[in-house]
Amino acid sequence: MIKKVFEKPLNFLETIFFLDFIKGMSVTIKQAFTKTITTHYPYEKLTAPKRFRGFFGHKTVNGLEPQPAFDEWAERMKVEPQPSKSRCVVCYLCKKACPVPDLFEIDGKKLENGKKVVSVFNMNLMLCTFCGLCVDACPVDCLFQSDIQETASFSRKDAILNLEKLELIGKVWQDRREQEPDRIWIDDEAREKLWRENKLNLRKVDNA
Amino acid sequence: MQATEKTLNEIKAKIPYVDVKKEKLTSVVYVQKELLFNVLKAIKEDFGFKLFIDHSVVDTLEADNRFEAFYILYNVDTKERMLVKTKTEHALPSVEKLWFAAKWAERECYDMFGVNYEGHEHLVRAFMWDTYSHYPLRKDFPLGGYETVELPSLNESTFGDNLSGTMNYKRTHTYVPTLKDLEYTERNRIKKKAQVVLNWGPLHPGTHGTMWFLFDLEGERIVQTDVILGQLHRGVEKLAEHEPYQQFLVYTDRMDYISGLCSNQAWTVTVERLLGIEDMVPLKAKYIRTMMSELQRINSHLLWLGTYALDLGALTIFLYAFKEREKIMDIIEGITGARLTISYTRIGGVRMDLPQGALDVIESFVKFFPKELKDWEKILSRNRIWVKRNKEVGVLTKEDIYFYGLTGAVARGSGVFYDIRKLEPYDAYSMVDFDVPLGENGDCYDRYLVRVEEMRQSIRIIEQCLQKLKTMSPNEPFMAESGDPKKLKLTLDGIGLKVPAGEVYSSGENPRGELGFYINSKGGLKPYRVKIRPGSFYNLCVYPHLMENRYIADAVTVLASLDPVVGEVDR
Amino acid sequence: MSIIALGIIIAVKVVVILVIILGIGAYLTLVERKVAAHIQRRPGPMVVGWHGLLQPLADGIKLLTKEDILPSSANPILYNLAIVMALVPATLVFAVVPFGPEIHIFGYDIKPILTDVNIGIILAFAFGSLAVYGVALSGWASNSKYALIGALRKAGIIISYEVVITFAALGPIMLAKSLSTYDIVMAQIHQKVWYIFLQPISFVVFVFALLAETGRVPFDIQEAEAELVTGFTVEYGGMKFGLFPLVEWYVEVLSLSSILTVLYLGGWSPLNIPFIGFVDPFFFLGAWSGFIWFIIKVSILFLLVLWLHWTLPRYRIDQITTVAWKVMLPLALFNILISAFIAPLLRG
Amino acid sequence: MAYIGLLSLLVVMLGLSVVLISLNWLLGPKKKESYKTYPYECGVPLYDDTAQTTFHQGYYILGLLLLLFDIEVAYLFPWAVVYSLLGVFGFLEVFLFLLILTFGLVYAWRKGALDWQFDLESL
Repeated sequence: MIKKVFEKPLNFLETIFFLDFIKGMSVTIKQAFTKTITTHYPYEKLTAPKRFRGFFGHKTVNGLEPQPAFDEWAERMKVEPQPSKSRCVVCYLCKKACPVPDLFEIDGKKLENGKKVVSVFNMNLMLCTFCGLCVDACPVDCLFQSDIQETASFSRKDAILNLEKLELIGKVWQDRREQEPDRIWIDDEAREKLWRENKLNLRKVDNA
Repeated sequence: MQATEKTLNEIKAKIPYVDVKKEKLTSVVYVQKELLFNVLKAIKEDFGFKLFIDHSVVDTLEADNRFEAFYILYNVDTKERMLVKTKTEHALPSVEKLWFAAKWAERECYDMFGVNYEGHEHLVRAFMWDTYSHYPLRKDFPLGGYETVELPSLNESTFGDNLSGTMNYKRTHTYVPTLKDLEYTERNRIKKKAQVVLNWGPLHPGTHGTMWFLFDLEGERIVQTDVILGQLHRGVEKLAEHEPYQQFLVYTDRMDYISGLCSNQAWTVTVERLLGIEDMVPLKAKYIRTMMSELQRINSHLLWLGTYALDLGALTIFLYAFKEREKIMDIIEGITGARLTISYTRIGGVRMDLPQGALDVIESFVKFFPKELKDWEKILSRNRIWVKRNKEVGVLTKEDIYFYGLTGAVARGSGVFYDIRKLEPYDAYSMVDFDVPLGENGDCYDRYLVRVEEMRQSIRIIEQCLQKLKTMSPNEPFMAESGDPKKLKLTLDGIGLKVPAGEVYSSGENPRGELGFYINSKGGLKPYRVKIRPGSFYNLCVYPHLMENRYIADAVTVLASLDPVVGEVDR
Repeated sequence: MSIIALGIIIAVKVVVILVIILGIGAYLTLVERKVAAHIQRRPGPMVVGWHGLLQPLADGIKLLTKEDILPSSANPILYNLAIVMALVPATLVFAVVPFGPEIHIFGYDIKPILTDVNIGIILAFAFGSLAVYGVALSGWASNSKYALIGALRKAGIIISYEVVITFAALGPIMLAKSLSTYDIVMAQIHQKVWYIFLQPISFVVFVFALLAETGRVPFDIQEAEAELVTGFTVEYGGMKFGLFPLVEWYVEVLSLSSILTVLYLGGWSPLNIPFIGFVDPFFFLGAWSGFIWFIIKVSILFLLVLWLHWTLPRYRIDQITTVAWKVMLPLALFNILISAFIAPLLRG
Repeated sequence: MAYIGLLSLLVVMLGLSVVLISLNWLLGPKKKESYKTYPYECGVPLYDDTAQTTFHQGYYILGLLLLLFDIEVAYLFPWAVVYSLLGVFGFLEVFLFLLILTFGLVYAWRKGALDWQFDLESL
């Protein structure tokens, strides 16, 4: 249960002929002649895994909503779902689950036929911690985190996602990665460089 | 586990004027303020509670004795933990003579609550600058602080203040320290005795974080040294009082940002113990949590090894360690979605199940990593320069460990068997077997060997978790379902999770020492007081003692072997 | 030999030395970054020019166009003098280095050595010890605690290893019976043996002294960035900050390793196998093969220094000086004793 | 006559270094900022502003040792050149010379002057 740690000191022969230096240098020379592993960032990019917690987005109404929950919530919140628009039912659950609630600014608009629709949904991502609690709280699977990570910009205004931006990210995401299997990551050849020495063949996972 | 009935009665018998109580989760000794010093001295010497864990104060806002101070002690031989409590209006006797760690804890309590300690050698503020006039952690101090200073708005210079809704930042701001304040703090912190005082300060590549050391130098020998902390102080404990239990999880991985998952696990286990639902957590969640936090431990030890070798000159080891660390980051990013600020565990389980292919990737990593570790050991472990730079440098005896409240690999380096995963097993640590490495003479070399051995033991744990997880079917539950949602609402987002009244102290074995949470809850959604027991803060307080009349070149080695992380030191 | 011809020859030799310092010196930074990168499994500079070939030029231009900051409490004259005191002695060492055998072009036979004087080795070590001024001045003049500590450390090392290097060099001089570098190489060619085989101890001592004098890794104290944040060059900016490592790491390593090849590896003599004599695969080049052999030896030494630099950790300052005085110096003295016995046995 | 080359190299190098420094001064931007010339002290106000105070006298003794052994080597160089002509007499003569000086080294060693920053009691 307890393991004593000990390393035997250098004997006389090793100190004379610098054996410890030579052993160390043999390791570095072996590494010197193996392939490099770094990805040259602007030219080669790693594709983030599907579960990556990046910028937020709103999934649009396209018939793939979690059925029992969506109608029930739309009904309870008296919200009228518009096709290819955000699924948001203005239930404020995401704002309640957030550690920093005042980054959300949510408002609904009354339509003529008495139903409601989401009009304002601002998220000030300068305050956000990207923890994903709001994504768990959303009952209709509308708010989600896409894999957009290059979010640097020149003005604080770009860090504020309004409804149009959220829907745009949602549409792009639904076409691009909605149908992907929930795999640990997509191994493009940039990631392959790092994992080559591990002799990892992730291919066979596809057909599993 | 906490002190048994028998020891409490023994204490009651020996010291009559004390009253003793064994609650559900903690065993407490109540004492009057005047007799505190003698009682603590007796408990330390006669009953063997030598190891100092933590000390802080709860602001109860009662009319007369407003502050309720508590001391957490641990008996290494009988493996028992105990709380000693006392009440006071504004002053307490300083127990700095019994434990040096109390000196820094008392500085923090003075800084945060204004509790005065008689007999304290040099009572200054721990985190704030000396000319700061308020006491932030008191209940009557507003969460946002007193916005008194007019600062240029954080809003856009082009858009001015007309951003829509919440996006406008207020123009007024709390007071920010000026250079004069820092100069006063600096002069007040150390009295110059030798030739020159060197600022080994916040912006220095050797300190790996914003720690500000003041070395009093005689040529290159350090005569005396002191530390100014607080550059990265974000008031996490104040935030904890205004956050529901699940939402506070997000702040835990920002404290020790290098081992985020272990901190998340420590917090969730503490709350689960307070709720008493530890056995409701499904087996799969326990194994996933253990495996992920062991991966995070290797990740953190790799960063330690890289920066340690970098400080001592072996630059290639830094990049080799980061090559392996990048692989672990890929695994963690694939499973949890984030690389550094991982809020993956939930109270009652984990957020998502393992994705496809995760077990294969971890298996390939676990097979390849020991070979790489053996290569690096060839470069470092028996290298005469490495041995000469680390042997007999920063020696810590067993008594030092208890006196300075050191935990983690620093304690195990001196041969003290103190590993929370073995003493108070949580999650699946009781179901996996692994060894705890112990050093002999407690110098930097032993701490290096202990941490490298810990990486190998983590590999063993991950292998066992892998075998077990392979046998579990994909649709096993990874999150606990509460019996009746009315009484206990266990959901992924954690809205409406009510916790019964009571207090608990439980801790997790972080790579940098014991990360402990003392929660004092009065029932309801939010905790009343959360004290975080950081491993790095107390490991750092031994640094001035180790630095007496040594050279600056050793300053780097000793600091890197204590491996403090500023986020956890300043909280 | 008219004055003009003499002038031209000297001018050509000075230009060759300038090319070595600025041209090859700068491109050695690229070699170092490439070798270091590949040891650490990363490609090194690839963006500027094909595989980073224009990187040294880019560095030079960047350093030249950086702002020239003078710290407030520094004394300006010493501050700028330090650079001159560091750069000039390091290059003067090249004056005594024989690059190759005597060659005949345009009817004149020229010795490829700038100053062929009979006390070449003493000149080399004299210029070597002048480097202390550059270091000490820069530390004291920039009036910052880090610079002062770094400078005094480096001065301490240079002083300790100055003594060791001169004692170690005594061995080969006793065998070669002359102080002029050209004659030492000629002696090794006559005696058909490199002095490395006769003086292994002083070769090892000389190599360690070379590493210490130029601040390469096991003795990399002056810019132990973790402790002293680039040591005595902390207050320098722009080209001045660029010159110090150029002088320290590249020009001095080249000059000391060329002294080392002259003393131990037989200047421009081809490969020597102890008992058989010389084997020269480049015999078809005639006199020019000497230059090629000299370049091969110096570059192998430089790559060895790089290889050491990127593998080993660094000693502590007090360990370095104690090793110098308590291990290297006695070894060098003992070596003088041995070579005192070997010298008479050697003929010629 | 051979020193002309050395002198010319010296002059050229002096010119080169002066040119490099002034080129840098000419080409570099010159923006005045209050704290730009503040000496580097990890970004915090200086405790004592000048570093040019007294420093440890271990460095001075190191200089003395250098002087001692450099002069010793200065004598040995000419001896090394003509050693083979002197024969046994030369060997014995220098052997005595070296012996006396190694006593000096041993004395300094025992007294601890060789350690980097010896503490005062040992003197």
